[in-house]
Amino acid sequence: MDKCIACGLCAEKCPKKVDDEYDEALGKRKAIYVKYAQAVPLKYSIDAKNCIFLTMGKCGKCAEVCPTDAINYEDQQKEITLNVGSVIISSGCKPYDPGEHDVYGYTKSKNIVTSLEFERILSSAGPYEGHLVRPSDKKEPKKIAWLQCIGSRDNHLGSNGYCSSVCCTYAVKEAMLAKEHSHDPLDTAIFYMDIRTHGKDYEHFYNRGRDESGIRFVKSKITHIVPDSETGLQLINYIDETGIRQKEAFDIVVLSVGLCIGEEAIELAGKMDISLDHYNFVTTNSFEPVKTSKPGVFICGAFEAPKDIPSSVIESSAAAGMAGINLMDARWSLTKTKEIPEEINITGEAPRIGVFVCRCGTNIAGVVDVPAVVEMAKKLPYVEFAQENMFSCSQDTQDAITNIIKEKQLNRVVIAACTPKTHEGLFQETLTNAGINKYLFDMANIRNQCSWIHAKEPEKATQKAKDLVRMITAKVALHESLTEPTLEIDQSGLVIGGGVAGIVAAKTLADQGYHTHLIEKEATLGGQANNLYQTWQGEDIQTHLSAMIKSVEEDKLIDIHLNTEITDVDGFVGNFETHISKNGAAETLKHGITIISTGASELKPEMHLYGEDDRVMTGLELDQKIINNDEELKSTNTAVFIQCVGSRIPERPYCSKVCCTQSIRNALKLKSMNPAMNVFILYRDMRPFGLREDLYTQARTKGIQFIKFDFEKDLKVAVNEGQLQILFSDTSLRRKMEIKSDLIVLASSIIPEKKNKLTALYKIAQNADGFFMEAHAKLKPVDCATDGVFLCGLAHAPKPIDESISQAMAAATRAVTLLAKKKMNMDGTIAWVDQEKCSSCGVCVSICPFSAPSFTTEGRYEGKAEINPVLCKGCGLCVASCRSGAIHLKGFDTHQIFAQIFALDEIESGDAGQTDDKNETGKKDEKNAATAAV
Amino acid sequence: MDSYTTKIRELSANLLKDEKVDFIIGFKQGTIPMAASPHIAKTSEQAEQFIWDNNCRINLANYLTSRKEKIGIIAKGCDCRNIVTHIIENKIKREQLHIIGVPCNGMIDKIKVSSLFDEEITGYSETDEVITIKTLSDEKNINKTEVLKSNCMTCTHRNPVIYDELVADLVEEQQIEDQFSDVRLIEEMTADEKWNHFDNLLKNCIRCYACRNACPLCYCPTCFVDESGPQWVGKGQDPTDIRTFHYLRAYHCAGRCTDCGACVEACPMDINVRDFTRKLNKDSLEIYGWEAGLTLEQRPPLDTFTPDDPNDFIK
Amino acid sequence: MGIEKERLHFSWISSAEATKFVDVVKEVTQIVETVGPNNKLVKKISA
Amino acid sequence: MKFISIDKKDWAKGIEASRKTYTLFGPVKDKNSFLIKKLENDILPEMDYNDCVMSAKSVIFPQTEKMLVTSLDESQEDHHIMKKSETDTSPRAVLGIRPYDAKAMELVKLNFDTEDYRDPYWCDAYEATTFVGLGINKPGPFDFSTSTGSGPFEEAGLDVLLADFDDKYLAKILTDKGEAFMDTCGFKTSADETESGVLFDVLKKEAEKNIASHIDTDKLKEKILLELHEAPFWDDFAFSCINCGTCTYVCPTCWCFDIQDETKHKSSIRIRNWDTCMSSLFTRHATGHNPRSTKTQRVRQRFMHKLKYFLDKYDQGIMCVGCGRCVKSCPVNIDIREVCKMMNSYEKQN
Repeated sequence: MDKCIACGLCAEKCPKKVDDEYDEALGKRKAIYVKYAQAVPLKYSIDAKNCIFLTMGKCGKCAEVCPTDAINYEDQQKEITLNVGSVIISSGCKPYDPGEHDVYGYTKSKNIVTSLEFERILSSAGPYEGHLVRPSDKKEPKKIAWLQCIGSRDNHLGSNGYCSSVCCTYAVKEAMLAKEHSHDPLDTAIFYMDIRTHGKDYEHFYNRGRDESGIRFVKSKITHIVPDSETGLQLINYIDETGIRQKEAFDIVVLSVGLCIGEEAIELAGKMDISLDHYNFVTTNSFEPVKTSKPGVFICGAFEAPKDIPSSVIESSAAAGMAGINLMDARWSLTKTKEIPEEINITGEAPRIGVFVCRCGTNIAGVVDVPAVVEMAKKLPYVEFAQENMFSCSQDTQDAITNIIKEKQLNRVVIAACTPKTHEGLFQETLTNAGINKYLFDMANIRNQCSWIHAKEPEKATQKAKDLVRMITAKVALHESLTEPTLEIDQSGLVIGGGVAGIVAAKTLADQGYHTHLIEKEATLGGQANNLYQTWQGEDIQTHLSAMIKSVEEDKLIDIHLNTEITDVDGFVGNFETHISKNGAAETLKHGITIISTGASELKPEMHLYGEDDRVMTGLELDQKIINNDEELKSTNTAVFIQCVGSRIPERPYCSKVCCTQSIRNALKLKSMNPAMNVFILYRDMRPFGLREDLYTQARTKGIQFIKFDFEKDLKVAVNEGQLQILFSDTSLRRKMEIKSDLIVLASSIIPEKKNKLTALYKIAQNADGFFMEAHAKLKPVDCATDGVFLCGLAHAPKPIDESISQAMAAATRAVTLLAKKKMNMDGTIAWVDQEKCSSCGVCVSICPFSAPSFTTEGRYEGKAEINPVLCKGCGLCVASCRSGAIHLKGFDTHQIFAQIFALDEIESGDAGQTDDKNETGKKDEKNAATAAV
Repeated sequence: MDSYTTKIRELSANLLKDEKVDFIIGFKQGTIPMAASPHIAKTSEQAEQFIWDNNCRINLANYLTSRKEKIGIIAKGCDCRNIVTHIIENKIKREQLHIIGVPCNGMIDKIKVSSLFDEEITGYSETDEVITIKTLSDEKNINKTEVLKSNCMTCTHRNPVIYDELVADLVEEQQIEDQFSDVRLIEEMTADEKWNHFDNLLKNCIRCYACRNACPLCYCPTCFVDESGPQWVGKGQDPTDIRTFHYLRAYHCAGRCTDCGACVEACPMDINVRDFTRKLNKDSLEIYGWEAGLTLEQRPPLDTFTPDDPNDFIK
Repeated sequence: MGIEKERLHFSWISSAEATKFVDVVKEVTQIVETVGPNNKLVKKISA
Repeated sequence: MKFISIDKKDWAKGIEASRKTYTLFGPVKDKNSFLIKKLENDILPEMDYNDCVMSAKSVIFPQTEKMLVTSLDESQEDHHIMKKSETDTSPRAVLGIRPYDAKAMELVKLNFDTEDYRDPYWCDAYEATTFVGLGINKPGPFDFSTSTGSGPFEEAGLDVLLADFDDKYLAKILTDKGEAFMDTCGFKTSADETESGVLFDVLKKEAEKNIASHIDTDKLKEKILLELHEAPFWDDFAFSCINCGTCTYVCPTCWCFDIQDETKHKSSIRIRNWDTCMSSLFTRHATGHNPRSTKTQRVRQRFMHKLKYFLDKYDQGIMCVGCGRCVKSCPVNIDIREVCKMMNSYEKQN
């Protein structure tokens, strides 16, 4: 495997074609292959079952063509033993296979595909190169249908009773993408039971899909599908919301398949001796959401329960953190410090540039004439060396480049290859290894920008590649060695908000050995959890909460500040100074990181007679009554829960996520108190997502009445002769209904604090709903855009207690990754002020989003601007806005950019010999000096 | 205007006597007709040279840049607006200043006046509303309002916006119906017409940079036209370079220009440099509701970013 | 300043909006092509 | 001395005739003022003008002048070799030039044409030019030329001096060049020498009498340079100066220039532009050091150069011809007459 350079020759010559499982068998691959283009490590492997040599004993074509002798037919599976202190299982799930018990005609028509197959159809790297066509005849479809809950919320043979949680949102996404991919207007319809877009911002997405993209949503029951092989259409037979049979034909039917647990995972759980539930998901409790039944073994991702990417990423951080607590004493004990050669001082040296042009196998060289680019590069000014590489990023090439740099005494390097986004760091390390500053380097992206997008115009692609290389070489010649500012990280944390999330975050930090401040504005810890009765799994919240509070109170590493407000914040990642007012007294806390867990509250509705009639209450108020064992509840004859009070409305267009489950759980509780009680739940879509579906099923069997009311028509609560009555329209009966009730519970929405002052203090953003924004919804779900600030709990989005807890653990863990470094290197490409030119106008100070510029307070340049290198993100706003031209961005200075532009302007001529161009550069200097008096 | 002069001398002498300021900046009588020269008085005797008349056109805020002393300044409406801008842009501190505000009735345009005569002007005198001009062979009375500087004609901030003392009661501000009719004329031109308009406007420019140097906003230690690394603009008389200078200078003044007219006043070649800045002033007012130098509380709109900045121009 | 307004275009395009980027570039190029080459503010140096 | 009488009715015809041989320059009205410009076909000089913002110096010494050209195109044999730019040295004539402007040219010549060095650009242009001056009958209020060694009918530097007698010009032919120009124009009517001499004299005396503005320069020569240099009044003069350099651009005797290279694609040119000692860039060294970094230093330099250094070095009087342009153009009314007065009367206080 070390020898393989992924040149692709083996696959090119391999005579055996096999269905490509990565393309869901829609396309073909060879018997020697990489699973997908972005595979890490990028190495070819032999599919033993299909290899002609391994099955028949002859062929060996791949070994013949392999230039590095990397083919080893004798390779065998090996057993490796590792001694570890913790184990994290993240083995995930697999998609439901609709072919096994084929009720939807999946195996009968090519045009009935699973949602994963449809993803491949849409992908530009997929079997149809991103052209949206029907698999049967490659014609562009006019109509596509999605069928939801395939294999989920279904107790039939082979299906699963739970909700897979992710399919509604992905179906909306696929429908939107399909519309964008389609040349002609495309009709899309999603056939569903309930639309469950309960994740953060998912409801907005659903609204956009429906209102802006025009996706049709059809609440229905599918009876059967009839494919027509002649037309390629499939006729969907279904019963609509009102119980009427309908038929509609579609070009493609996408089965929104659910998530399920594979045999291998079950086997693994058996070996690990961890307990699974009746669906084979790993059993966890709500207060320790990543802990399995076996100590030291942690779980994250969809093997714990069906979940989306953000939740999985959050859980993975949480699991890593929990595993880390056990291993705290061993921190840094297995790390090896890399030996870095001393940096060569290149000051005063003329540029000696090395240009390495990558073929990327056939990825670049298949389109771009790489040798021609190399030839052109050789003639550029200051270029001492230029060559092509098969794969510039492979380890052996890295080593080779290191040697060339040393041998040729290169002091600048250009790599013309792929995107710096993924590979810049790697190549910079190569420079470091060769003993030169890593900023003496730049990349030309001749893959994405040339061979990919101009795949059909090789000449133009080559010309553009030459232009890019010439430009970047002109720029690199002007690069300078940069130093990275180092920042000491204060080894303590601040957690703002003492609710469940805050408590868990503080405890996690302390358990990892860090001194932590926990701030709460109220007089007691616990937040909203003080009002909650039970989790959906039936665990008693008050018991757990008091244990948690006690654990932080007793923790010597945690300082709890009650009745405390934040007045001001100075500093930045690693060195925050937060000024607080504690019972009115001022105090300043120093800390390296900040976790924001300020929570949210329950909406006090101004409708449905709330506040006017005692019999109308919110969900939390009912919880409180249950906690208090209120006797009156038992004597209630009829109770009605009204869902989505204040949520999913134009003013507050998000879903509050927890209320459906909470209402079902409390309905069941009421029913258990008084089995004769009539309990109704009036809803828009029931959203007991994931395994919570069981609770929903249970509630229905217990006789709780679920009625979908028409949201577009009014729902009214009134008092008639002392009796509460609810008037609404039933969507399936299409009638006006009236329920007389003794108790009305409003599933009121979760509301964040809009215009939270922490937004300005820590420079973090709130979304339109008032929830704090994470740096990236999927990749960085607990980080804020501001370094060193993390998020968890309801302040981030509505979520149940188990998710709050895992997010709190994740936030603390992400914070620990920073704290554990003790110091950090900041990027060297930052702004600096030429104070001779600074006019002190202050535009930079006012425009910087990170407060990096300020005025020098003493010395020769008093009053001139200076930039704190640690705060600067190198965004360039100050550079662009400085009228005096006093601010420069290291690595992107004006003359560097100009050099690039002028290089673009130069029309390539083979005779642009280097010596003469050097003269030209020399003359420019002369020109600058020519401003002499006469 | 004599009463203004008397009052200015009196206030200045007192300030200097009481050592409230290190010196005072004002105007003294020029050596030629229709000229007033910026004057610095360090003693109460020197303060006796202060005058005020219809020729105090130069913007005195220009003399405050990066001063460290405690300064008294005689300032009309536009000067005060530039003092505000100076304070915002850290060119001077409010505490350093004692502002003697002059409610202004507009200044006269010396070129407008001289264009009324075939001969050179040899004498000038004024009363409140009328100016008297002498040439070698002629003498004429002219109504002041007929020869006002064009920026004074559309000025709506004649009174000082910031001051410590006033030399007279505030004057009534002009009600201008159409402040930007000149700009609109240019806006209505086709691209080629505009090009020709500016071509014609700049044909005599000698790049002395008097417009820049007279402008209180142009205080950069190194102006972009003087920069040699990189050299943004060629230094010769190439029309492209001349245009580049004027356009860039105007953009540097966007949202900051008070239309004081110092640039036009300083231009030896009679170029209406305001044609460049006026359009940006109009846009600032129409897009951001902003006129420069009226408040110490806020930076000019183009210096900052707020999420509710208008962005209709972005498609 | 006499530069044709067709030569200037502002758009918000997020780094995720590749399709929009392509559309905008196409549209702008098309418009600029109709206006033809810009000779204004182009300095000429002849030896 | 030869005099020629020109009937104004024949003026236009004569000028037209000269175009065959000469490129013509002269005063042209532009908006509210007059400028010396190249007279395109059919354009006649506006002889009846009372002021002219810019002097005629740009006819000989353009604000931007191409000196050397270079090709960077390596397919050319002579690439990267700097060559003198082709310059136009065909005959030209400046019509209606102020006598003091021509006098100024003579002063400037001291700089461009010395025993050691000869500036070919300036000298070739100067030699190709015929200066046809027009005596100033009614000097303006800013004119103080009589006290600078010049005057409204000064002849130095001119080839022809015209005097305006309402319906005719009387031309005093001062050089062969001047005579040749008159010939080309077809102005051949000789006037009586003695009579014309008297007429000239009367006009000249009348004009000189009308000059109201004077400066005294008598003591400048004897002043000790360093004492003047250290005089306290410089700060006061410099206070209001905004360093625009207008005075140097309008001045007929300011000759400083700056050399620049400009490159685009495969062409490179070396040009020189007027420069001004009022700019701090003027003396800034490549190191960043600037010997004249303050405004006072620069203002002092300009006046000391004009009124003291030049006087001491060449003994040809001061480097000012009294045109008064700088007085009129200065945006802040810094008046060279005042400065001269201070310098001439300065006594060091002990």
